Amino acid sequence: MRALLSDEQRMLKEVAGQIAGTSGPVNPGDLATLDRSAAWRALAQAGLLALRARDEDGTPVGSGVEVAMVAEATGAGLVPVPYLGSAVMAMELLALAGAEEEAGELADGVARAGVLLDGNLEGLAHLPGDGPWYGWDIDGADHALALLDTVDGTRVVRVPLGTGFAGADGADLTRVLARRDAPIDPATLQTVGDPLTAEDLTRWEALALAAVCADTVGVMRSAVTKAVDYAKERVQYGVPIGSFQAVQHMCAEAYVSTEAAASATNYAAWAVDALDPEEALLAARTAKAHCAGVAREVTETVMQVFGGIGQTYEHIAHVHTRRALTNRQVLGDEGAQLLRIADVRLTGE
Amino acid sequence: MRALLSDEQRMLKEVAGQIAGTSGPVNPGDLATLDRSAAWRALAQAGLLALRARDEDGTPVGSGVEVAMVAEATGAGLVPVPYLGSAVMAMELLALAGAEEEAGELADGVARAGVLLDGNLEGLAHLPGDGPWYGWDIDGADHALALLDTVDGTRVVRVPLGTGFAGADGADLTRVLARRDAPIDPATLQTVGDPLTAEDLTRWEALALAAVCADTVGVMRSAVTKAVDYAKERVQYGVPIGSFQAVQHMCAEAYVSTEAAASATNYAAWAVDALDPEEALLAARTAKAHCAGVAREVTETVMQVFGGIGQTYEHIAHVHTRRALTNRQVLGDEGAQLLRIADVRLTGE
Amino acid sequence: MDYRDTPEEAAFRATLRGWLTENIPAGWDKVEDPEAAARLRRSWHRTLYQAGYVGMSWPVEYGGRGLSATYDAILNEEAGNLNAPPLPSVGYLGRAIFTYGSEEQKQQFLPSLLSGEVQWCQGFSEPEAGSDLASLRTTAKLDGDHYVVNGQKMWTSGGQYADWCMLLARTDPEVPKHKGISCFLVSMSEPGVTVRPIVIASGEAETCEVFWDEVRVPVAQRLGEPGEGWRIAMTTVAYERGPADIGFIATYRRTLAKVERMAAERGLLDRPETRKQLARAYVRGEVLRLNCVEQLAARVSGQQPGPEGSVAKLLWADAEQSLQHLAMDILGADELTGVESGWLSSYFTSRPVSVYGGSAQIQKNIIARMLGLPR
Amino acid sequence: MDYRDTPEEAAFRATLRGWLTENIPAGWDKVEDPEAAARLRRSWHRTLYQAGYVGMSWPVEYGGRGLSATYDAILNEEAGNLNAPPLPSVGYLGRAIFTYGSEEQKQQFLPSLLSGEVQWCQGFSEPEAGSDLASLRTTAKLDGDHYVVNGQKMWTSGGQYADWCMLLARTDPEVPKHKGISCFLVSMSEPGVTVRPIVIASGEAETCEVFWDEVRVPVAQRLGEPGEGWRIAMTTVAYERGPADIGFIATYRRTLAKVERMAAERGLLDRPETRKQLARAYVRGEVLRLNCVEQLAARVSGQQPGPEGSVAKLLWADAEQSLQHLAMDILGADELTGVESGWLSSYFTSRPVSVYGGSAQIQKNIIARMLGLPR
Repeated sequence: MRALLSDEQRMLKEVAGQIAGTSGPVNPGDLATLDRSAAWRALAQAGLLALRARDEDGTPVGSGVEVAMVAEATGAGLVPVPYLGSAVMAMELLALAGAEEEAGELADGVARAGVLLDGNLEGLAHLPGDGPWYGWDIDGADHALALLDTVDGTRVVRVPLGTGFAGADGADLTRVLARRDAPIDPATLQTVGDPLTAEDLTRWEALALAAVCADTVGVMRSAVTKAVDYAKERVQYGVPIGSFQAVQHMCAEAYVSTEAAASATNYAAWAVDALDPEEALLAARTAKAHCAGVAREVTETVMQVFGGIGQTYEHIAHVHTRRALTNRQVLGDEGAQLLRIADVRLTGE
Repeated sequence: MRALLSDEQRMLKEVAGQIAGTSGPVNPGDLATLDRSAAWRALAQAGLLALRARDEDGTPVGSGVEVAMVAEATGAGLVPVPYLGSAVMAMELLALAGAEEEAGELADGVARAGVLLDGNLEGLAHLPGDGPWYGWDIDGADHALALLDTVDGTRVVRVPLGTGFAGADGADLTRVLARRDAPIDPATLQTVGDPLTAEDLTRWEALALAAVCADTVGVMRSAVTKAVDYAKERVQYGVPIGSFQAVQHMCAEAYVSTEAAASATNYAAWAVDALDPEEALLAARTAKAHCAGVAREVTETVMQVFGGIGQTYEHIAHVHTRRALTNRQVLGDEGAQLLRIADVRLTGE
Repeated sequence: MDYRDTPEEAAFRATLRGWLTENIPAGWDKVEDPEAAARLRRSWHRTLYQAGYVGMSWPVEYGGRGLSATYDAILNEEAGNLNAPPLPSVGYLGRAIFTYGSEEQKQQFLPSLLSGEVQWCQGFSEPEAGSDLASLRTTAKLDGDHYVVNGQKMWTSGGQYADWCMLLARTDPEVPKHKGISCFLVSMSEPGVTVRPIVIASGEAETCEVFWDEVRVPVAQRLGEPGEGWRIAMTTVAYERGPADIGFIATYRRTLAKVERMAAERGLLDRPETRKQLARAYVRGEVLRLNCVEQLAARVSGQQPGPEGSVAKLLWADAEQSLQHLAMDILGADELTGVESGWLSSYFTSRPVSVYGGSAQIQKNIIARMLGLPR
Repeated sequence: MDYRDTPEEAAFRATLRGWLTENIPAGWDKVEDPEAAARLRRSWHRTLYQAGYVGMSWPVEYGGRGLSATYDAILNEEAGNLNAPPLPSVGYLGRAIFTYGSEEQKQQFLPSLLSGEVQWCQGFSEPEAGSDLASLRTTAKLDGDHYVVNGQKMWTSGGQYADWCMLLARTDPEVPKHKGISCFLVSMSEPGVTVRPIVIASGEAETCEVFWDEVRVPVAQRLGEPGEGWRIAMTTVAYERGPADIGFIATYRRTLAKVERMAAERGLLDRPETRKQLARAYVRGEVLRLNCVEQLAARVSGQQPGPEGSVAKLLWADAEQSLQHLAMDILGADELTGVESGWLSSYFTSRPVSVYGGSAQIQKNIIARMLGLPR
């Protein structure tokens, strides 16, 4: 029992932190000018987009732990690139489907894919069915992956984003979102790789949830750090506001919620590849329930510590809040996770 | 629009406060030695048990506002006499049923009655039906009042407490509670007065809820006052603990919750006699939902401010908590009230 | 104790309601252009003034009607119920001017303030002086019969549409910080005044920064004595509007009704949890309303506004923010995908409620003082 | 990173589980008489000791097995899972003695501490020195080769059943308060020691007051140097047991299972709200467990216990108190009428979790220091 990163993992974390730390916005205005391609290339060159590629014996190159470290780093940096959408969620779908060639393109960063989510952003789109659908985290992608029920079983399909989708004015300023209301004709969809088993889908969901949690932990950790730094510097009544016990306790509570989220997420990330799929999914839902439960509160506390300035558009605080609020919803909020956890725990007793 | 006490009401409040202030326990140990009959006689002599008696034209001698003032005072004093059970709830049942003689005995304080509540303490027992039942706030009473469905309609009945009831070890150390599991034979029950209308029952519930709320406000207000006083005196780290912002804010939050409860309760108490029964009941449920929602939190905060000493049996803090927790449940907790409020507000839209 | 209108109040309410129904400008809340919206607010002020609905509780000698604050509360309630444009806020400024102003100042400023001919803003906060207002750095240096003002103000609501500003500036840097501040009445069209809108997190321009660069203000436009600025500011803040005074409660009810409708449209009304959440939101609104009603009664009976106002401010922030949380939980993704974009904006607008007018922390400090807890 | 047992750990766990199944005294949790319960705890300590399960992480030279803290954690977890009696707590006392004690003291006290022959209590807090421990007033005055102790200690858990006490007393009133405190090892059977149980709000005697009246303590029983008492106390407190070290997590799981059963018996499992509440309680327990597991890993890898422990303590208090609130909400009146009386008692017992070992406020202060926020 050693819930500690190995030396290799620590190195990877450092690399991811370095890239992410210089690739995100310092102020919201930077989002208009940032070189997103450079950030993507840097992630690709460091091999961070290839973590879920499979080696010869079918083992992922990097485990859920490595994925979570990179996701936490890109979350902390508010990096506006589709690491979750393309390198984790789409990549894992392709890898599970055995679509080596397509997976390889994503791993190299030469192609990108998003994922198609249902109208409440709660799950991967399962076609055919009624919309609306959202292409989520699709920056630079010309298609999003979804599932299609076929006579052969559940298949991964490419849904072209070029037609029938309209850009959506999403809350999250760091991810690209598009909406489709019109029905999708299954005949127009291109299937990729082999059908997925129920176990594949469970494993995929565990990984996707763990990655969203890790991104959220990053968003919260860096937000709390910024608030704490501000509280040390900002002087009111002749003293730094961080010397007021009320501000100290606000920061401490946000810190506790965030560190607890990190503990649950680390385990969920480890569980993805180490435990049975059902156990891994329970760990992931547990982490997501906690992360979703605290994400709004923590980022609101951060805005509150920043006082008036933290309520302005020019300040970075709301970019954290917006990403945290969206992460909260993606793949199911606290209530959705709790109901599924209850199904596991309370049924069969 | 004048949400202010009249001069007469202020005088009554003062009288009630004086009696209650000297009739309750300073320490839990006092509960074994207090002269409860003296307190009861003092309330009777001041006319405070007769507020819900009716004058010649059928109007209550005192409105819900006067009842709430006395209930708040006895709650604040943790006075261990059945003001709510006998002088409010039982009294009002008798008055509504037109049982003048029986009501007169309660008003004079020469007799006492409790009320029979259902097994979850959520409502007045409606017989016949399955138990268990609780005789609640029955100190000195040989019977409790309940409702019985008869061919003439809903009647008030006396349920003798002498047989079939066992003393219950209730959380609230200031009220007497007895439980009955055995069925009650309707033939053994003595009906009192005339049948009650649906409107009577609604009005009764509004009054009973407002009185429980007022008692709770009293329990909370005096608890917060004691905690604030302690915070001014208790020195740690060379300063009074009340100079720590964390303690200040705990006290402030408890104060805000309590004052808000008082505002809602004052209106509910006024509404009992001034508005239509349905409106009065909505006001009462609103007050109870808030009071029940904050009672536990406020009294817990008070115990927390008292630190270690506030966790001991010898200290008065838990007597507040126990009465507040029980009030929270009696006639329905927050959840129960909210569901009924939702029925009123969301149905018919 | 009576929560009902007196016959006079009821008559006033009935007349008012009829008048509002006739006079609320149709479609005012669909106006998106900020300039047009500002013109509309100005014209709404004049319309109200002509009907006698502005400054009702001001003394008659200053153009008011000498009515009790109850009438202002009724106005706010009915205007909120009938979804009128926001009511002009003249009370706190007027009070400062008729309490501290010279006879000339009263003559010059009060009538046009009341009538809405002249629109005002308030230059108090600064980037480095938010909750700690007394540490403000904007200076006003005496130069003959003028003061020369330099500095930067922040959170100056309505600064971009105001004609005049009630400004706090430091006139004496040598004395303790509360004692060196004076108050000025300054035209916003003076050379050297630059206004820049502040866009808040929702993406909307809600307030302004104002830069003061060598702005010359005649000595006659100082309000009160030199160094009296802090006292004037505190009087003003004490009369700053609580939730009742801005029709918040009526607005809250309307918003709650919208949330209830959204829950119904989404088929959530058969979920006991949602029913409870909606009922709890109703209870929060009622509790706030009833607390405000009691405070109003106390004020009408002659009590000065005191720290009890902090209770209402905390209940207000809690009610507003909880309602926005509830809306977000009911809307789910629709609030985050732009499908129901107004709600995300309302959510962000609800956040500073616990910062404006003294943060929630400061309100709790005030209550702690009132409870006699030591500093 | 691996959350699974190593092969050695797995083997240890399997052996332990078998041993516990054999050795847990049947019906121990039905024993109501406090004296009998104390005898049972003492005999349980000896049983564990004989099997080598006490002081496993102590250095071998002091009678331990030199194992990593992981083994203590496994012991706590399994003991909790199998509902064993509480494990004896010797770690913090032992650490103080083998860090600060003389060779004679180590020889005299460590073996009987480990074996459970001698039961200890801790005389730190006082009525006027709770969270502010350094202001303690109990004095120890040097009189020849003895110290004479006078004062009153409070919250001395197990005081009524202890043989010896690790006592803090002021030996020098002239120096700053942290520097004038010394630590003593004192027999509870000395003349002048009086123990009075403290009944907590639940109605149960959980802890004690101890009165010290002219108690004579040989100088040789002072632990460490004069004035070193504060340092010793802080070492002890740093090793004070967190939620993981007392099998809390396993106990929490058992309690949650009971609450789930009660909800099922009451037919509440078809209510989505109840299902969510129960799942949330599960999540709270898991989050706490996983936080503790990470801390354990950090400790095993050589890090000293630090302020991160405050995170677990806050999560602990929150989990425990929320679970008791949930039980109360599910039980409704049954908790308040004595029908399910154990739960009201558990509720009151859960309250001081946020007071013991430094209140929630103090834990937050510690975290604020760790974050570098200024005093």
